[in-house]
Amino acid sequence: MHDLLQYGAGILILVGGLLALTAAIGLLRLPDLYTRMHAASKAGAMATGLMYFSIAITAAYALDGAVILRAIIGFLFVLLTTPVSAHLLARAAFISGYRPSSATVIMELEQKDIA
Amino acid sequence: MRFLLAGLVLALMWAAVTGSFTFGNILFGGVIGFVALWLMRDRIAQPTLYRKFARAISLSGLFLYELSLSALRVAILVVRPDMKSHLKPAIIGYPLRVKSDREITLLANLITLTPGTLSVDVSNDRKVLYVHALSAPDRDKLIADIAGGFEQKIMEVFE
Amino acid sequence: MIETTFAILIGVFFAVAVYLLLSKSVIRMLLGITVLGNAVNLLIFTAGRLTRDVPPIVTDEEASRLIEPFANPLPQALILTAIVIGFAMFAFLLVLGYRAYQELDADNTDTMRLTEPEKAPQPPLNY
Amino acid sequence: MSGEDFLSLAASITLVILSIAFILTTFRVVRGPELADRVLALDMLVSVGIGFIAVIAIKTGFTLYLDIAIALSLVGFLSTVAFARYILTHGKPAESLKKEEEAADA
Amino acid sequence: MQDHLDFTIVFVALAPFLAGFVAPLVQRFVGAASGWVLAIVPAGIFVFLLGFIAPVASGEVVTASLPWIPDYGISLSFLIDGLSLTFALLISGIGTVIVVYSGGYLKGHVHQGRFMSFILMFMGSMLGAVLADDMIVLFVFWELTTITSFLLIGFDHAREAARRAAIQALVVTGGGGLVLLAGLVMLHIWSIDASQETGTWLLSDMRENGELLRQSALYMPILLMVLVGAFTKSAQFPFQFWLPNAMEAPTPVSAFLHSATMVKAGVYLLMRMNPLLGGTDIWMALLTVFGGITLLWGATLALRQTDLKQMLAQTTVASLGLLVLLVGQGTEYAIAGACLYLIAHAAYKGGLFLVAGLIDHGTGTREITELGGLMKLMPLTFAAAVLGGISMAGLPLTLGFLAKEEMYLGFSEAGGLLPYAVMAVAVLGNALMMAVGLAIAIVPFFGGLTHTPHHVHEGPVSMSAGPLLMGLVALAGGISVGWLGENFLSPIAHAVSGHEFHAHLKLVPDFTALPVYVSILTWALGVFFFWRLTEIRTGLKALLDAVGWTFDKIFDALMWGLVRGANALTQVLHHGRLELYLVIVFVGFALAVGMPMLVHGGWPEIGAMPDLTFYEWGVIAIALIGLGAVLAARTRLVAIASLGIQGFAVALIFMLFGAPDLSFTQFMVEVLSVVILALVMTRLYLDRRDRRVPYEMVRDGSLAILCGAAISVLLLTILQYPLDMRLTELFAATSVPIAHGHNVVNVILVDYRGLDTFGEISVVMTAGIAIFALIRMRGGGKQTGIGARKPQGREVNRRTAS
Amino acid sequence: MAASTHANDLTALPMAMIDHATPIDNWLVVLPVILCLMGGALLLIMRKSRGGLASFAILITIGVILSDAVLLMRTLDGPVSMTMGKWLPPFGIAFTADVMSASFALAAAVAVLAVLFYTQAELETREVRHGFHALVLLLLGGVSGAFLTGDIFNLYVWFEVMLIASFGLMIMGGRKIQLDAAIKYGFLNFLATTFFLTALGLLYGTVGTLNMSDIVRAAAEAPKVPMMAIASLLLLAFGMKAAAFPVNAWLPASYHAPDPGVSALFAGLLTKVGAYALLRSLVVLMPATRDWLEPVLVVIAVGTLVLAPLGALAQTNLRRALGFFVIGGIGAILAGLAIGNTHGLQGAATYAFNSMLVMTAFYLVAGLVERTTGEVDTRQMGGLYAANTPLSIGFLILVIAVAGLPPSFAFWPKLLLVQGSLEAGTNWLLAAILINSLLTSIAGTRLWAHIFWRQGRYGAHSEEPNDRLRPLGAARWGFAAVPTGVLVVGVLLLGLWPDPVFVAGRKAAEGLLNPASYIEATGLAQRQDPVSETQEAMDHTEATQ
Repeated sequence: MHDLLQYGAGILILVGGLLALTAAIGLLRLPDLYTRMHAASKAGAMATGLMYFSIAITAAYALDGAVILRAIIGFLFVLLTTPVSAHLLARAAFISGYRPSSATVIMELEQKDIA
Repeated sequence: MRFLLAGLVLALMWAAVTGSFTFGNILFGGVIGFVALWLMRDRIAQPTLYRKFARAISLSGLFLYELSLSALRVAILVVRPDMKSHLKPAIIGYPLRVKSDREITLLANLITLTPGTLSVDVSNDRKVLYVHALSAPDRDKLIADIAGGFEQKIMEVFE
Repeated sequence: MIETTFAILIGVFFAVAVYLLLSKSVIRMLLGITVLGNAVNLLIFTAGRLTRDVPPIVTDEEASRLIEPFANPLPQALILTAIVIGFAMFAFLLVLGYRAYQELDADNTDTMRLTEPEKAPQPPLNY
Repeated sequence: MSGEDFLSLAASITLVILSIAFILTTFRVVRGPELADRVLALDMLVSVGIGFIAVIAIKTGFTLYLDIAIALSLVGFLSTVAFARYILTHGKPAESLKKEEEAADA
Repeated sequence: MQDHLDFTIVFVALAPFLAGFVAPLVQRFVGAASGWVLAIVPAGIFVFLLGFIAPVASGEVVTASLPWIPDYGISLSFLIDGLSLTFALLISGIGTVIVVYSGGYLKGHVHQGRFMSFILMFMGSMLGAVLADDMIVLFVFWELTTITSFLLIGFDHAREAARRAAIQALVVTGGGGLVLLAGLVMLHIWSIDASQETGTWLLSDMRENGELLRQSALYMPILLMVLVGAFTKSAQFPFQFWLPNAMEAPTPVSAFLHSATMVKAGVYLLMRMNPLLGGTDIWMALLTVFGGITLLWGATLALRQTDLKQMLAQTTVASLGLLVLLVGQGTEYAIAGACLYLIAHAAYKGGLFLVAGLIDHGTGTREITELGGLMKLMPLTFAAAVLGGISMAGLPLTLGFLAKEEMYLGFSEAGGLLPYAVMAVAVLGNALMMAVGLAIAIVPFFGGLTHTPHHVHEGPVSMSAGPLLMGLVALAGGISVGWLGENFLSPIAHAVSGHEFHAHLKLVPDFTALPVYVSILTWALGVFFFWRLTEIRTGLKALLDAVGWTFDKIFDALMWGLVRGANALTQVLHHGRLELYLVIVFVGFALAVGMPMLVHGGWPEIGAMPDLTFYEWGVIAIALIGLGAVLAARTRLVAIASLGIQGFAVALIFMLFGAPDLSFTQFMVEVLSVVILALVMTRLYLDRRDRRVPYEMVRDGSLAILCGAAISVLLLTILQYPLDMRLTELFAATSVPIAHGHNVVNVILVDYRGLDTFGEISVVMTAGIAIFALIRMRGGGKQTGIGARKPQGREVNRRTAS
Repeated sequence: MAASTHANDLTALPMAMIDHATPIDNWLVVLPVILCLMGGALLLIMRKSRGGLASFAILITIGVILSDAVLLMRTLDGPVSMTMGKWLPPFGIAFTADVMSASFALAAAVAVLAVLFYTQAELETREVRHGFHALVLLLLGGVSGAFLTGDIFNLYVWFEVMLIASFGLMIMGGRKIQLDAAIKYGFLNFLATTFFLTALGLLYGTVGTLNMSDIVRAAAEAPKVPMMAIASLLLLAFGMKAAAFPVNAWLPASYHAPDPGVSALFAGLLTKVGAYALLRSLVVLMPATRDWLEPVLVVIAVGTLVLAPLGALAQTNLRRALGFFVIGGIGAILAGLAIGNTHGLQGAATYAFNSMLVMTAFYLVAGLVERTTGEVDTRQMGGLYAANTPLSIGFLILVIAVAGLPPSFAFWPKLLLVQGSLEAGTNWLLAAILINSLLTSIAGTRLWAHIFWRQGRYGAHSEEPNDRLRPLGAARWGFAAVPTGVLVVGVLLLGLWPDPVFVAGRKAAEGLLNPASYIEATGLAQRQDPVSETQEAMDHTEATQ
């Protein structure tokens, strides 16, 4: 049982690490702020979430309630805060005049709509 | 009875958070929990609470699933050598059905975490949510996805 | 020895800090102050010798004491104090730089010459 | 291979991966080009940092690290919000100041 | 009884100071009569001291001592022997006259009270200096005379000349005093070495060991230092220039300073030191040469002057030279001559100065060429002038004559060629001085009455009584030779030479001996010079104009050079460019850290490749990237963001090496720093380019590398030694059982080293106030920092800025 | 279960812990610091009424003075040490006071008291509301802490308390010139404390301990070359704080910028802490590095002594000129340090004590002069001699005091320095000390001549009376003159009756040269190897259970 949990935790952190890596790659490769934000807020948040989760798993064997609870709280916290910050940042960037890259195919929002 | 149960759960959570399962600590958590419950007794006395709770769980489940999916898609997208050709970013005006600020916020946040979408802003009249999509070949399909998925669930939770 | 690498790294930190501090620009100097603070903290940390991974936290309830190996806690306590103090100082200097920029219209220390005017008058040559 | 060994190995590998991610993100911080890009990258940097801490927590078994990670999440979030607010209120400088700087250069 | 005496004598030295404190009050209450009232103090002292004449004449040395600084071996020790008693009597006697005189001279002056205060304090300082036995007490009073004379000379402060003279006097005598201090302390150190004990500060304790001192290696430096002190004070060449300038002071001050006090202090010191330092060839050579030059210099320049006070001042220089020369001879008669001359000079010179003051007061001018025919209108003044003049000329029946006889006897007794040569110098000097004396006593009073600024009138009694009295003393001293010889000359010469001395003064000179004829020669020369006075004066004026520079001008040039040089130097050292200040600081840093190893070796050994894991390398790489980016950053935001990166890397390092608390704090601080920096600083303009020119970049870069390398190497060296882990061991062992904390770092912070945390909290709290004040206090308010007159304040600020 | 066994351990650890209650009078050692910091915090909380704040601050300062005075009395019989908390040094932080630290703390508190009275006249309401008095008390707290602590890292903390409080005071008023001054002051001083921290890190890495008494023991066995570098670094850091040549640029750049009261406070307190730290660290802690540092010290001391009065000579801004006098005083202290024998150190300690009082008084007098003339430039002043007798007397006494001439108290330390340098044969220092006195008296008397003697302002009409003078008048300014006068008279009286200070100075110097009693006070001498003894005691306890 213990081994199993450890394998699980190991796989989870590996996946999380890889997700973080891809998020970083995305951050580098994607053309503009909004697209990069997809990478950071989704893959990034997921990566962090997985890390917390694997801590919860490693603690599960010892039945360390405090740690599990805290890990879950951390996980929830990341899920709650990442979209908020991403949304705020996107909004701020747009209002301050940050144009999406020329690759954008549909463009329904104009500055005047929200000014 | 429900009141007692909730109090007990709160006491155990307190113990877990503080990391000490001694009797004194649990008792202390219980006292705090009961005080808190007593202070907000009006709000939890509603019969719909449990139904709402169940729906919230359901929403969370959907959300987690979508999140994993979206993370995976982004990951796959960015590691493709031919990323540029698969990338079709768009900003789409999504007509809102939910009304309250609370709901809009929640929806906007959830949209941000779902595959390929990211909420940018709400129009001044609170009728349109502008969404940025990573890859949106088809505008209407995207709108339909959102309307049928998260917005529906949120409306259920908040009725 | 792990410390060797860190000694060199600390040297780099110091060098960068010195270079920034000499830059005549208040903002760059502030960056230099921060880097220097980090350099000194790392220096104390390294001077107290390095131990991988093991924080000085007692986990073994039976022994009720730290069991080798463990990281040296004393430098950590010192650095903790130093970090907080350094941050307070940094915050003050930052606001000071900002106010100076507002009032003196410059970020260039070469042009801030109110206290020591460029051509200090010579005292009169009489008694 | 026992679970313990695997976990330890996975942790080490993850640390390596995270280091690479960290460096890549760093590039974005440095490259910009806009303030918003950097803020985003810094936010990501915090995320990777949290990952780092979490992995070390698993590796060493000290749960104290968990608290650090949570606190860091909080701080990272707050800083991003603060930056966003800043961009919102002082958004213009991001581009116009750059032009000023270029003008000053010329 | 002795206790009682101790207190009394110490009180004598201090009483003038007390009187000085109350003088302004007295002046306010009694007005013009203050001179008479305040004169009670010096007169009382004079009378008190008269009582010592008999015991001192009988060979007794009265000492008095009160503890002052027992821990340092310094006591308020005073000694009354022939020398100090004579000086003290002169000082207090003339002081009485001067105080009375000042009451009239400065009547109605707005600062008369202040003046009285200064002059009394000055008198006290002189009294203290001559009575002191303890070297440090002597020095304290010595410097007090410098300070009080500074105030007296600059009394007429509205005129620049007075200010200049005061500063000049202070610089010369004060500077000499400092050298003297070193000499005195060295003397004390010698006494430690000599006695193998705690040593002594008392001159009377050392007198017996003069021989030992003269053989010691310390003799030479001590001698030179003491001589510098004495020469500056007594206006010996080349320091003579300050004295004539000191004439800027009101006349009573000049009279006092130049007759019995201040300038005589140097002579006093030489006489006092004679038993200790005197008698060697070097002593004799130095004193003779400098004294002789000073004598001729002063006497010659005196002829060139037309201002009565200037003439007198220059002759004072000459007299001082003569005194120094005589002391330097060391023979019994020379010393006796010096002693007599000292008394004579004090009496007549004081009187003549007061006469000059009277003439000034009565006519409004002191130019000898503008004066004439005053005899009828100012009879008392004339009488006083004649009395002083004949004493100065050294005519028989006066003290001056006796002194001259004695000194010539001193030269002729010595035998050999050299003393005769010295005697020739003395004769010439005396003759020149005689000419001046005659000029002052005769020219203003005979001939036709000239037109003067004031309507000519005799001064009040308070003013004319003094000079008359002093002239009479000079005469009476010359007549009562027996009493004088027994009661003054013998004890004073005893004190100066250190052995018994029997006076042999006679009213009628011994016509069988050489001195009388030398005196006659002197008179003849003097009359000749007086006869040709105008020609000599014109000739000298032409000569001096041809030379073009004076010591005065040199002094000024030195002062301005000093000010200009100081200004230039300060511009170089305190240029106001922060980055250059920092360059110096970092050069210091590199030297401090690097030099010990460069000089003493001890380079660290760099072992094998360090066994870092890959991710540790990664973290280090991140730190380096961050640092590089901070350096390369061309915009503020990049710089700030890069700063965040290196901070994160540091936090990660802390985490990897077992310091979670640190790591956490570092993360927090780093994020906060970056956020605040970005929020506050994005408004600031960060120049794209570094403002440094390439040369500066190279300089700063190499300095930075040096600093970094030095600290690396030093750290490596330190890391080669094992670290004493006692403290850590104890923390590890006791944290849980006694301090009840599992996180040892926290336990250290709050328990073992709780006080640090206390201070740290204070810092944060204070920083809060400071930042708040910084942000909230903008402009407005007072601008000068002096709390008032705002509009002009701004002006001041701008001035400082431009 | 755990608790019971641990209770036994408490009694088994006499070697590392205090086994008896700290005597009440030992609390005196920390009392000044505690009073100041608590007072500062309280002042922050109640920043409403103006008079109330000042009175409270004054009350606290009087309390500090009293406790310092009693402490000084106690230390005359030997150093006093006390440990905060239950851990004996070197594990806990000890406050250890000897004669030098106690007398310095006393002088600092007296200077602060004078300034508090003086600033009553000068302060604006907004300065009071922005925490002026709290900052002053915190500054005093930092200074007292620095003087009294016996732990070198703790010393660093107090340095920082002092520094940040001085930052706050420096910008109090918010004038442009203050901001400029604060930039220079801030960066250079913060660098100095950072260097101190660097040296501390290296020192810990070498000797493994932080308690000063313990360092004395450990430093004797420590490797020589690193200790030299550490000592050099400490010299640099403290030299910067003390404004020693050539790293003293911050002082003339900043001291004339803030209000005169604040300048006075800085002049009295700040540099002396640096000087104290130099004396403590280089003489007591690392005597072995003396050979290495001595030539450097001589050069620094000579440079400081000679260049400082030249700087004063070159200034037209009164308080800036005074800044150079402060530096000159530091030169004297450094000379004593470089001389290094009993008389030299006695002179250095006594001079520092003297300089605290004299320089505070001098800046206060300068403030009154500025207030009376309405100018800061000496060329625009003039005519004060006729107009204001007390001010003239005060200024003159202080000129004499900075020049080190009798009868001012400053003469005595100069005398000691002269004797010390003659005994040690350091002729360069002797010459520099004398030249310093001469140049300082030139600069001082020139200031005096220009400000006081000259009738009018510099220029064509300098012989005409200055019509811009305003009498100190207004009651509050008259009141401000009182503490200044008291300070001046105090300096003079000390000069006339210096024996007590000589005794204190001698004990300070002996304590510096022979720290045995200092070490004994902390109890370290008796406990050779506290760790193993503690360990044995614990093992013993466990074995018996």
